Amino acid sequence: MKKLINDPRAVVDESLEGFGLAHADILEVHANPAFVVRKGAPVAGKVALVSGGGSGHEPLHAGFVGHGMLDAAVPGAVFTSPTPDQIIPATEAVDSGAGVVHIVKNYTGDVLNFETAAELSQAEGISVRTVLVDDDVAVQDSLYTAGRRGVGGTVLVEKIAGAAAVRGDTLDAVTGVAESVVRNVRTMGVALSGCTVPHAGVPSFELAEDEIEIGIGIHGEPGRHRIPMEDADGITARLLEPVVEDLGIGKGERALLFVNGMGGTPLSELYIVYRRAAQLLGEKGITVERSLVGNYVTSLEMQGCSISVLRLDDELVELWDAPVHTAALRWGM
Amino acid sequence: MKKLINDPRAVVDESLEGFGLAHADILEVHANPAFVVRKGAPVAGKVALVSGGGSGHEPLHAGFVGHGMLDAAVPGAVFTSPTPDQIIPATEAVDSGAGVVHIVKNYTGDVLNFETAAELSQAEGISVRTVLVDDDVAVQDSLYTAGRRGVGGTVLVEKIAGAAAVRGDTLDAVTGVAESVVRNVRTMGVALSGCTVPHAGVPSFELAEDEIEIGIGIHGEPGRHRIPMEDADGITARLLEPVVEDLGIGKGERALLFVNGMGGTPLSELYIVYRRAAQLLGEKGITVERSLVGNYVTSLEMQGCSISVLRLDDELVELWDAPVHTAALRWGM
Amino acid sequence: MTVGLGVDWAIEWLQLSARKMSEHRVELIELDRAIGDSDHGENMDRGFKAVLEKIAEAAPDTPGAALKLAAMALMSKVGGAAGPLYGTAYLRASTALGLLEDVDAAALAAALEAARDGIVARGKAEPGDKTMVDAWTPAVEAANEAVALGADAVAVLAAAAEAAEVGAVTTDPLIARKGRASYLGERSAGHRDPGAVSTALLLRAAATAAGFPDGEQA
Amino acid sequence: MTVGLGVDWAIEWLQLSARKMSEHRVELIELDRAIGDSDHGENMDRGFKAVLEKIAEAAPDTPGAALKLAAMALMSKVGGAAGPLYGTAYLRASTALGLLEDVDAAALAAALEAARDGIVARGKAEPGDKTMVDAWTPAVEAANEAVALGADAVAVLAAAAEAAEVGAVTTDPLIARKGRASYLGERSAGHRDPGAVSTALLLRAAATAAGFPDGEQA
Ligand SMILES: Nc1ncnc2c1ncn2[C@@H]1O[C@H](COP(=O)(O)OP(=O)(O)O)[C@@H](O)[C@H]1O
Ligand SMILES: Nc1ncnc2c1ncn2[C@@H]1O[C@H](COP(=O)(O)OP(=O)(O)O)[C@@H](O)[C@H]1O
Ligand SMILES: [Mg+2]
Ligand SMILES: [Mg+2]
Ligand SMILES: [Mg+2]
Ligand SMILES: [Mg+2]
Repeated sequence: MKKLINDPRAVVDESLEGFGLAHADILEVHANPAFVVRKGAPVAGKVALVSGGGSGHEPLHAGFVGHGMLDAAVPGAVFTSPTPDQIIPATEAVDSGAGVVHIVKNYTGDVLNFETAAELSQAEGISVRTVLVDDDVAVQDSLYTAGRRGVGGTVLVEKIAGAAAVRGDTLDAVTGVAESVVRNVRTMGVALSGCTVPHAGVPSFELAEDEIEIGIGIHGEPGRHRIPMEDADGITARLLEPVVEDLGIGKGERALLFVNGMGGTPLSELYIVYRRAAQLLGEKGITVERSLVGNYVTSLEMQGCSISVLRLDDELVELWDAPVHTAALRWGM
Repeated sequence: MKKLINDPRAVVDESLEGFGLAHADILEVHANPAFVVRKGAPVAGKVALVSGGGSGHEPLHAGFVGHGMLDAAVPGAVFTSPTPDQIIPATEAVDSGAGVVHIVKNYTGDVLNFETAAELSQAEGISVRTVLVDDDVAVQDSLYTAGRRGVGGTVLVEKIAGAAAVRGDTLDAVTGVAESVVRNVRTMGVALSGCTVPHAGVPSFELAEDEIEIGIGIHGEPGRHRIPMEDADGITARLLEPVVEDLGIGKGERALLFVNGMGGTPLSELYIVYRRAAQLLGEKGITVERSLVGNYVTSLEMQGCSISVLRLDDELVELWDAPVHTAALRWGM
Repeated sequence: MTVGLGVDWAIEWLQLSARKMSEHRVELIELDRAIGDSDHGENMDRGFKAVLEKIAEAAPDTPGAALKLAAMALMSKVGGAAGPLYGTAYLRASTALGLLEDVDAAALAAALEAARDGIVARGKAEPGDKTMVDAWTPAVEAANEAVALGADAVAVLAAAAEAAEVGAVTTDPLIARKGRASYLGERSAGHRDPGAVSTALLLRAAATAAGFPDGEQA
Repeated sequence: MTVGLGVDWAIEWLQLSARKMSEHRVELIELDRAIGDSDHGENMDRGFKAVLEKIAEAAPDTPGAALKLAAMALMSKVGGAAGPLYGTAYLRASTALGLLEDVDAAALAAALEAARDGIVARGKAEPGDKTMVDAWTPAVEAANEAVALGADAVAVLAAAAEAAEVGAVTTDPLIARKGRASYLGERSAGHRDPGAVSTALLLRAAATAAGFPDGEQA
């Protein structure tokens, strides 16, 4: 697997350095420990949002740092959650006194590291709330397991909660908005190929020319099951149906439809998936009012996609439409 | 090669249909013949911009239709330039009487088809100017050859000329701005892998685990030469040096640095390339004032990137910064 | 009784062309993959399928009318470099034939020459640039020679097809100076030009449609 | 004269741990690739390299201080699930050892138990969930048994290491209910848990550092 990198162990740092150079107008990159903070942080009186997780999912999370979304992002090593000694200074750097929301994808590593960081930050006098994102319907939820993963829906949580913070919501209110997005979004993904972690050098899994993995996460881990290759319309139905069913969305309701690329799939193919997903939702009497199509929560160069559906109401639409200015998502300003 | 498609011959139409559904707020997709037109076209009094070319380079060109950039885009079959019977109605749909600029990447097919379309549109009373983009320094320019290809720089031409049209420039003035961008931008690309045209089903070229192609275009065609794999910093220097030299940009000058992904390369790697390119320009005393990093002019799922440098002056900066609202590039509104 | 080739020949030629483009689709894609962008076979197949539809819609009544129909279909469905070039070729040939109902040897050779000149006018390629011109030019020369020797229309087409086939082969060692293959520079040598091959196939179809025995068919 | 294990043992243990993590880096990555995300070996290697640096910076003067140093380095450099879990384990063990300069069999067993309890408190995994707990739990049990049988500190560590190694093997058929492997459901069966393997390696290093002969080293 060829990669446009230098030293496999320098991938995250060098990439962040380039990211910081390219987006110096809106953010600053700190090294040792690594974290990214928006320009002008802390924003007086505003609740701050911090997210983070393993690298390899770019533009998540650093690409969403800026006005109207995250105040800081904390990137770990590739596919490895960041550590408290990164999360704590990021939290401190953005707290204006109004408190900080940690948006955490539900993985054991992320949960544990953010837990420690939150505890220690609280001890330093910062009010921290944690919102766990667990939108992946491929994983059966149960008290006895690690629970569902946080995947594509995370972007929607970050955008909408970020807008609530700009609106002036209190710490509890921003947390509540984020939680309501989590409750109303579901996702499912498919891989046509594995991906190669730079330090590993071999693909996370191998698929034959006629196989695909259904129900993958975003760390190159294998999915729930492997099935023979199907056409785009068939795959779309396989992803969308469990999402719709689990969300319990139906006739007369409004939705945001998000087709997310895993990194190595051409945009044109994502639109083929979007087309069918929009048709299927239409057939169910669900109105697609907003859409997002592109590579937002990736697994390095994996080929495949995920489909997320977010149930909308007037408030969520308003917060979604609110201005945002980050490296990867921008409108209204 | 697995792809998220249905019928290989329906790829362009189905993808466009999904694209139209996802971006119905800003554009309309016409079928048979296929072309994409911004909402509200023709815009009274404004010079219109039309571009087009083979599909497979998404988001180019349809992703750049909207306020401040293209008025229409004309997608051909994958890697095949569109035909006059698509270009002509697109041209007619956007002409407000102020005239139309055709932005054409310099390939024999594109040139010939746009030539015919321009001639026939002129005959119908529409003033058409054609701007050829030929920014690829990998190809030796000569009177006796097809000349240089149009590649990544095309996005910059479309953005900046689009802003000039919004500013109210005349047909000749918009043409002049587009031509000045063409004069001031150079590009060079590298492939780490080939790409697979849906109807062909096999990769355009095969590279060994330790080989890369230097000087590729954007149609999966092989490049100028094949060299052993190098690290990102080495590859960056190989792409950037001929760009800088050919452009003749040097100490004290200002630049926009554009690192473009070919479709299958993770964003994180593009930033590693950006980092080195920015460092090298800095060492030469060139100030990088604006940047663009992402997958904008792609070759399906090819792994690799191109580097473009645009020489900036105050006017180009102002036009670059002007508001734009398209599916793939958006700011200021 | 007619002495030359009529509209039936022209229609038969176009139908056979469509069949040949479909049969050789993969071969032409492969040739284009080596030094171009893997689409020539797909483009030609799509274009001639459109020609068939046009003919089915409105049966032309002269060879010239048939070629004009083909020209319009090719221009609007092929795209790429080949679309406008073949479109122009068929259009110029159609104009050269005018309203003739029977095409004799001389008229045929003149039409082929007009087609070639159209391609050169649009594409600016010279012989040796490794393009379809390297098939068309010997074809035109062979046709003119055959006419000078008193050949009939069928023999003119046979001579043109034969020469085009040889011409296509001669593109193998050339370094491309026009079209997409030119970007490869010296790396284009050692490959056959796809457009020259499709030209040879189309001219062979013309001879076969006129009744000349086709090796590939037999 | 001391009767137990002192700070030299603790430092030797951590240094040997770093060597083992580096030597088994690829193996641990491979195990994690099968049912996780290919990073466990990389994480542990990076973490213990940081432990080495910490030790070089400020030499600890008790076993408890050495383990605390290790805990802080692991927490801040490993990340993922393993970082906080091992961090907590080493921290709890350090607390259990307090300011002891010499660690006897009973103190060692108590420290191991504190470590295991810390992991369970943070990660909520039970034995049989296919995690490092499946190596720690038999290790703690074996250590306690050895103490009850009057074993010395070295023998306690040897018993713990042996039991952890067996424990790691027993994860093979299990279906994961915690950690990343749980997402695979039944597909996680038939693979060994990487965290259980790293636990066995670390406990083996503890025994080796204490002078117990190591099969792998010999
Ligand atoms: N300038 C030119 N003059 C004559 N023929 C040309 C020229 N450029 C390209 N061709 C012909 O077109 C063929 C390629 O056609 P095709 O693959 O359909 O278009 P594209 O190159 O746009 O993909 C080449 O093999 C060559 O024979
Ligand atoms: N809840 C848990 N309790 C105990 N151990 C766990 C738990 N979750 C994961 N582990 C251990 O962590 C190991 C994985 O560590 P590592 O790969 O470094 O982190 P990650 O899973 O975040 O990539 C697993 O093999 C398992 O032994
Ligand atoms: Mg991990
Ligand atoms: Mg083409
Ligand atoms: Mg071609
Ligand atoms: Mg792991």
